[in-house]
Amino acid sequence: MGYIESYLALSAILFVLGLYTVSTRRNAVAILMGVELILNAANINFIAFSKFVTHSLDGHVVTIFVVMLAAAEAAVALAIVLNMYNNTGHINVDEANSLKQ
Amino acid sequence: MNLSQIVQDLGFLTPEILLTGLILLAIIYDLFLTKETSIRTGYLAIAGMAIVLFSLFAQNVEASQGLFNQMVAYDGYARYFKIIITLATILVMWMSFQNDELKNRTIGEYYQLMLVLVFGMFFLVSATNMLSIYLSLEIVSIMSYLLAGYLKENLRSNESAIKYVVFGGVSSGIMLYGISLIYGLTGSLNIYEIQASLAANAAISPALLMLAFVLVFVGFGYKIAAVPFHFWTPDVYEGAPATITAFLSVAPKAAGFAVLLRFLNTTLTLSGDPNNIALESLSNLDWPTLLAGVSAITMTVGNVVALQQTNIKRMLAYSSIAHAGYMLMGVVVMHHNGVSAILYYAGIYTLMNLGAFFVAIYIKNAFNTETISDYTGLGYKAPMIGIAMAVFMFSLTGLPPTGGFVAKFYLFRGLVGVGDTFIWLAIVGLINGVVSLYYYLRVLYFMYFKEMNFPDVYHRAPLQFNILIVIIIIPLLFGWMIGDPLSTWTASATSFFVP
Amino acid sequence: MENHLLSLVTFLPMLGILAILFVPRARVDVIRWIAAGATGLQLVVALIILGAFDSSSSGIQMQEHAAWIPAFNIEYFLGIDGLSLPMVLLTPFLSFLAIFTSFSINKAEKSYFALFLLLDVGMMGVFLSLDFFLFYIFWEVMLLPMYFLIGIWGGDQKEYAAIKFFLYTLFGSVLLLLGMLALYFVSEPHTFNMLILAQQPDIYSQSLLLGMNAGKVIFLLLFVGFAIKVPIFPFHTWLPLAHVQAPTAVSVILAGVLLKMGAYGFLRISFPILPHATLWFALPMAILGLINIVYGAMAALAQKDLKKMVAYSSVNHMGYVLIGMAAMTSAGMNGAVFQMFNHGTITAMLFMLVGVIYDRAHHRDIEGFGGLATKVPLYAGVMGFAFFAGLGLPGLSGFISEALCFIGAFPVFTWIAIGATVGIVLNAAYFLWAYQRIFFGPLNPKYENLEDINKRELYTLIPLAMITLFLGIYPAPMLDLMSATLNHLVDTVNAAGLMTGF
Amino acid sequence: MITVALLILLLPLLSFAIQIFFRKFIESKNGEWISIGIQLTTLGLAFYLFAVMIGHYDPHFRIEENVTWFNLGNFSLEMGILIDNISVIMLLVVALISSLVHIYSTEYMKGDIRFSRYYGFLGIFTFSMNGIVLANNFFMIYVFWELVGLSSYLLIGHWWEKNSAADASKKAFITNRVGDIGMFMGLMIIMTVLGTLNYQGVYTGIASGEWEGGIGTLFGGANPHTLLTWAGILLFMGAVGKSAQFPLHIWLPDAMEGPTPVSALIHAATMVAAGVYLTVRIFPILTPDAMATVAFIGGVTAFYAATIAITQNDIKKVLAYSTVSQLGYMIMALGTGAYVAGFFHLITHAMFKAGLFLASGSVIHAMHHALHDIKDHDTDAQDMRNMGGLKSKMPYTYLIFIVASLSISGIPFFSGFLSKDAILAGSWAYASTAHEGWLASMHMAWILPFFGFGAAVITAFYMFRLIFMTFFGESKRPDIFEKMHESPKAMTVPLMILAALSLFFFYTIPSINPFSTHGWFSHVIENPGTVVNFGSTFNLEHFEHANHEAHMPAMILSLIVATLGIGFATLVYLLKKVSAESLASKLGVLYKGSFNKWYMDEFYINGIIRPFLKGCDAVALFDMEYYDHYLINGAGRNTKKVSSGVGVADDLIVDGAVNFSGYIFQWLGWSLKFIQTGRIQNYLIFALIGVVAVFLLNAF
Amino acid sequence: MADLIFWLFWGLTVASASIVAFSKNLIYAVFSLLGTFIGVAAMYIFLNADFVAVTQIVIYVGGILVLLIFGIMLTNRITQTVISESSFQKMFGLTVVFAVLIMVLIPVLGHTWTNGEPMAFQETIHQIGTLLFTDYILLFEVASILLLGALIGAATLARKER
Repeated sequence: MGYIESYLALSAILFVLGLYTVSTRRNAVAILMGVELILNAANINFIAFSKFVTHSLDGHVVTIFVVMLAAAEAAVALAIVLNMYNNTGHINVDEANSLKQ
Repeated sequence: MNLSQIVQDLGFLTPEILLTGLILLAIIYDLFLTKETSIRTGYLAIAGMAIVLFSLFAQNVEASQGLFNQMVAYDGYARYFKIIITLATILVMWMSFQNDELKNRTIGEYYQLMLVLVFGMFFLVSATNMLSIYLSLEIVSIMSYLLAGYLKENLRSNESAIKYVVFGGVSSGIMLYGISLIYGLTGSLNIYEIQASLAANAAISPALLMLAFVLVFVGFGYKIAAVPFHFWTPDVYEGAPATITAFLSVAPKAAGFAVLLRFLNTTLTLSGDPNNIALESLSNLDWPTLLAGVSAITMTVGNVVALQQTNIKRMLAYSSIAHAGYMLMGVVVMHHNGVSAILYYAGIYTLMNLGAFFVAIYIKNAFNTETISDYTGLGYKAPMIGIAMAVFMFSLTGLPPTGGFVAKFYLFRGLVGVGDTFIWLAIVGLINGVVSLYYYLRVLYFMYFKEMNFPDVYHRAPLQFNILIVIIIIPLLFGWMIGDPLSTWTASATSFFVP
Repeated sequence: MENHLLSLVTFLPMLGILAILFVPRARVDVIRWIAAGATGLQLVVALIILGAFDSSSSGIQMQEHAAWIPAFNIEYFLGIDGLSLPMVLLTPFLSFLAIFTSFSINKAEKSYFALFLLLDVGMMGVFLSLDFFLFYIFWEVMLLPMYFLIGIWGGDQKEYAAIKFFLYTLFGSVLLLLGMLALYFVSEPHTFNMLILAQQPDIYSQSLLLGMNAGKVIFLLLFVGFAIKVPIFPFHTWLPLAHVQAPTAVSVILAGVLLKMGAYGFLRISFPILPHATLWFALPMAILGLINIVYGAMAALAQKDLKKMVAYSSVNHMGYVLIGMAAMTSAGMNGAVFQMFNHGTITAMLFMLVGVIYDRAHHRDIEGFGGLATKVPLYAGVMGFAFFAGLGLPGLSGFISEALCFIGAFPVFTWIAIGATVGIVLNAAYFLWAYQRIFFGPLNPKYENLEDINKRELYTLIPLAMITLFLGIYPAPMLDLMSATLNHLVDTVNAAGLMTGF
Repeated sequence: MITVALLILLLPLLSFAIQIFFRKFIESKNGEWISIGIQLTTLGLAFYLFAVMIGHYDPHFRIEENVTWFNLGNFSLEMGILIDNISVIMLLVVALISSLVHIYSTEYMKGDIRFSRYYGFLGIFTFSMNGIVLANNFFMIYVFWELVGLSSYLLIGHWWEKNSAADASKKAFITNRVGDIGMFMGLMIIMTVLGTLNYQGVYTGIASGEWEGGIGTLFGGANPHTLLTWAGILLFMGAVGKSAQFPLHIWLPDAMEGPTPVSALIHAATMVAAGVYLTVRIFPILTPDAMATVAFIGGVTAFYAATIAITQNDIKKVLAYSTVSQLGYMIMALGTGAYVAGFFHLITHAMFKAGLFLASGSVIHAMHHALHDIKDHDTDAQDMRNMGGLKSKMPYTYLIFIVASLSISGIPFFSGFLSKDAILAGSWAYASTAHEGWLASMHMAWILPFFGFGAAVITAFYMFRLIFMTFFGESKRPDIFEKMHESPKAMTVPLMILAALSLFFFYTIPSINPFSTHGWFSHVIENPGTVVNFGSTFNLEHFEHANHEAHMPAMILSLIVATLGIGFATLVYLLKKVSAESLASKLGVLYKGSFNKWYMDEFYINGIIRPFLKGCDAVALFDMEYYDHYLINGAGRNTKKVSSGVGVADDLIVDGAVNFSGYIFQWLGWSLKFIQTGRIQNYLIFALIGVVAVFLLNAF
Repeated sequence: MADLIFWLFWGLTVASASIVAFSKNLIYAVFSLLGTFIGVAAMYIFLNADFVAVTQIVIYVGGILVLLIFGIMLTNRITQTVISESSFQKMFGLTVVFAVLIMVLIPVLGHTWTNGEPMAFQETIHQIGTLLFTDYILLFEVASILLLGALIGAATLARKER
């Protein structure tokens, strides 16, 4: 717990797991989960840097904003997903490919 | 940051405050309207935006300011983009009255969301803090998702929204990760302090710096639709309500360029003062070359794929990617000329791209087709539409005597002006111009050459639409001829706030 | 003396366009006569300019200056000298006649005449601008109407021809743009003003661009841009197509005026501004001129389509211009510009005449006629006149300019000039062979009822023929107008060569 | 004087204008007399000039007037009129023959559908010919040179419905242009070196040494003497074309497709002599090498054409080849230095050859009418094999034929004797004294007298062959014979005038000795010698001396050969002691070669023109089908294949444009299109790949 | 001891995040996300960020996660086995993502980040509150507009057309 690298490594792992989730999951909600992972990874970075590098609370404030934004984004995204479900009966993003050349 | 300071700074935010008031007013006013009368929110929004525009013009930007602990800047640069955005908004709102897709539904929220989107862009173009950049970028994105999916019973609109939200969410997440690295590297979120720290600390490994920069650039790149972050563009543009597509292809893109340019020229330069005529990039981060590559690939991909398109909206989507590539040419020169060229291009591009979209929307409404090959003979059936389309196509190609030419000319002038380094990019750009000619002309080919028959009765577009088109065409065609006010204006609009 | 004659002569057709826009489509007659009136007035103004022109001065006259885009030192700058004057006379003259030729256009007349007048503005502007930026704008402006004129009113392959013309020329102008910007940035102070640019030839020959001599690089960039318009082999393949597919009047303008713009560009921009590079490129240019002459003539000889033959004859004739101007002698230079003018009138006649027969027979296959001279003697006579003018018969203007080009080139590019004399024979061969196949021999029974040339057509041809004849007998009036300017140009270029020991 | 000259020059042009622009009016009102009147006026004026000239009786009589044509500052061209003995005599000849032809044509061309045009073209011809004669510089002569080419073109093609006439006119013009190229090159050399083209200016320029100084870097600083040789030969090329010298003689026999009066005027008496006239004008600047070339070409032509004339059956063709041969004589004379003789022969030949042609025209006219009467449209009215015994039917014509033939054969008391004899003497003298020029250095100078005398034999032979076949013996076509009758007065009177002018004393006055060459002519025309005073030069005194020596032997020899020729013709064609057919079969290849004009036309057509046209086709094909199609329109795309599938218009635009922007772009776009799968997660992965790639490229 | 607890939470976070990423069953994934959020909150506590940790629990677990679960419930019939949906382009994704991991880890871990002693624990709520209402007041207010807009938008999309 005394080393920043442990946090950074964790955040990096969460980051790529999030990326993996968004790029392989079919289900729209699952993809949103991946996005949350990415945001969490970034947040860990901010807090870790606050403690180890900058010694200021700016990182904390950023994290709070991000959490709030994540909530807003999740709400909007879910509204869109539900809308899609109403129209198609599924929320599999990879099947939403009528728009292509 | 005490109360008196807050109150004083608020004085510089008149347009934003007016806009906030307008948003609230629109929400409240809409409560009293029915489905049939909800269009009045739109009138209110346009009227309000006109007032905002007026207040923007009334701003005195002689002395630039950093507001709220340098969260946002108050300067001529930001004001220029705010004006462009406001104008684009007014035009798009006006066109929205004509868009059949939006008929017979509750429309109040459409305008409310657009106003919030504008609000986000206002902050985006003036943001000078990584957090405010991220926050305003998110406002713009979230409102864009909502507007793209506004036709909720329309599958294509849904699809477009969901793709947008996924791509946008991930991109901004990646950007946030990049911002966190920069925060760690420099200990600050303020772009001026970041610059000072980076410039002072040349020991940072280029790889780490590049990583942070690339991750941040994902967010910007997605906003301006630069390759390889452009994939969402055609799909979203095709599915979204046409007026929103037009809006998205113009205003957020301009805002994206505004913030990108401010970020690059402030944070990643040695001097940190973008008001300098010529800048130098950080010694351990060669971002101009990177962006030059992105620019070349972006315009080439945009043009080459546009060659293949049969749907007008998709074609314009790819063309807008290509135009992002052109505008990036102005970024890489790191010179006053490049900046003013981008400003100029943003202005002209707004006009010509909106014009092209509006004509396409009108044709969709009146003739129910978005396929280019169905435009056969339209030039004769509806002469006004045909001429307008011809002007926009020529302008997008960059041919004199349209504004598109002058805009492009300034870009190339900037590029050639800094010596030999980016001549290759200029040549790529010029060749791309020739390639693009083909698909733009294809539209005219179908409208005029394919078949020639005069109808007994012309198709006449409604007066309101004609006025709108003329308002766009006149400055596009003649604006630059008489003293070129835009160039004078852009030259003066390159005053950045620096602490 | 600040008057606005030049602006007037440039933008007069614009008034015509405005007037036409307010005339209902059905009133075709009114539209036609407005167009004729606009170009006619333009011609009158051009003649007034001719009257006010001082031919003894080699400088720019009747200058019109106005700051335009001060941020980039771009000016609205018009002026005229002995180089542009012949073109300024030629343009409204051919436009005026071409309007009458266009009376046979029978679809979308309103747009046709409006576009035609726009084309006129563009051409005039090119010949009068002295600011490179302005020049470029006009250069491009004329592209757009041309694209539509070919694409809408052209022949069977009109779309192909139109887009090919457009892409070809755009490719050229893109390089032109690059060259222009390079000039702008190399010059000190940065300017597009051609006169100021021309005052600093040493800067270009001494600075580097892309690791090469800036002057040569810029010259090459401009060269391709102009060469496509001339057209110089190997950039010529748009020409046969565009000329053949375009409606008659447009072919007249294409061959009569547009082709001159390339050569004019060389003389107005490349030569005075980049004299060192010009001397360096003179030999290649002369060689290309020779290729143009021989290649164009050979291709013309093989054509089955009359209009195509005339089109290739333009390739051939512009070769003389090239040789003449590359030689950088007084005779050659004057001959080249004179040839530009003469080719304008002669080739206009040729295209009009081809149009006449096409209107009646609905084909242009040379072999498909035969013996027409018996049936349409007047037409045969006028055609004969034009053909002989084209093959450079003494007494007609083309001869003098060709001879001057040769005489001018001979001391400098002796062997090239000798090689090019083959063109004299080949010219005669393709024109006379075609003439024989069309007009001589037994009458093709298909054309028992062919109508002879009508009055309108004849009256558009007569002025051209008169000028051809007059200048063939007494070329001095035209040569006097331009010799001062052109001699000065020759001296300037050669002086630059002397200083660097060329 | 100058005014008179200008009038002579311009009046025929007026005639042209009247005939062309007032055609309708004229054709209904005997308008040809306007032209004839004008022509007679010029004849009068020419006589006036002649009188003035004779009044001066000065070999150096000379009036010149110059105006600047145009001036470019440091380059100018002038136009001017030069009146000297040569031009005055030429003017008179032209005016005289032109007048006679004008009159003759009133009958010959009666009822022609393009009657007034015919007179108009005669007018423009006379104008151009006068221009050549009056020009005082090489540029101007070149201008009118081409203009006579034009009028020749127009007149040969007078009956353009006949393909052969149309072909012949084109051939004449183009062949002439080939010669003109050379002339133009010579002109350019002189202009470049001396800066002037005025005859006198050129002569003095060369004489004063300006020539050596003016060469500068031309041809890398050429040797002045060589360059002058080339300049001379190149200028002479013009004469080769116009005077139908070997190898450009091929057009003249074909030119007989034109109306016969035209053949008489243009293709016998005047225009073809313009080449000789030009050689006269360039005579002073010819170096010995150039003179040898001129002489050799003339000699070859004289002999070569004569050999062809033997076997021709078309009456006009015989005369045409005879003309070529006689022109060769003149050229040879000038080349050998026999300046006066050459020019003299020009004049005498003009008279008797015009007489011969017009007389043959009279025969043809009669034949034509006779054939017309019996409604025979297939028989060739010009074929001598259809004639015979005509002397009883056409006595005047016959008489004139005899006179002119004697003259051309070089029989004493006739003009031809005087001039031809002088030429032969000149060639003899040249051969015996020549030390300069390549003929001499190759010891080939004697070939010239051989050609000369050889051609003389043959000339006498074929002329009398012609007479015997036409006027003697039995008629081969009695049906026509019955209908034949003498031509009207308008035709016979000019004939008689010309016949009279073939007598010697018109030229020897004041002397009336038929063997003397010392008349007014040889007084006013004198050999100018050379102005070349560097390198090896032509020695006038030396030549005159040898000429004097050779005079007697040459005269005797020429008499002998003429008699031989006539005698042999009598044997074969009049007395039929020797069968012409068996002679032909015995000679075999030679006969066939001669009959087929030594296959010159075939050589040109198959050896040069056809391959060249193939080359042109190849160029055109290359230009559009290969160069444009593949290189310009883009890489390897088969237009035809596509156009059969897709609609033509769409194909063309897609094809054209995309071909241009290139197959590559198309392919690129097509493949990039597949990246746009419509699946957002594909996009994300691609974007990530992009990020990694960008990072890798830039960070390391 | 603290280290052990730290690494336990560290492991929990990674493991649950892996389940989110790799699990075939969507319900498992959602509930593992809970573990991840809690693990991250624990990390915040280790990093002396008490307020943020609480926020994380309240908003993420109480808000966002519930929202996500609702999302899944609403869009799938419980009986439906499709919930255990599969993913696609796994190998492709894995390869690329692994490359990204390397790309991030090597420079980030290669850098010397520490800047003196780590900040000692202090109570942060007060300071954060001050910051939010002074330096960050503008963004705070702007965020409120964002929330307002998101609210309107989400409601518009979700509700039935009136």
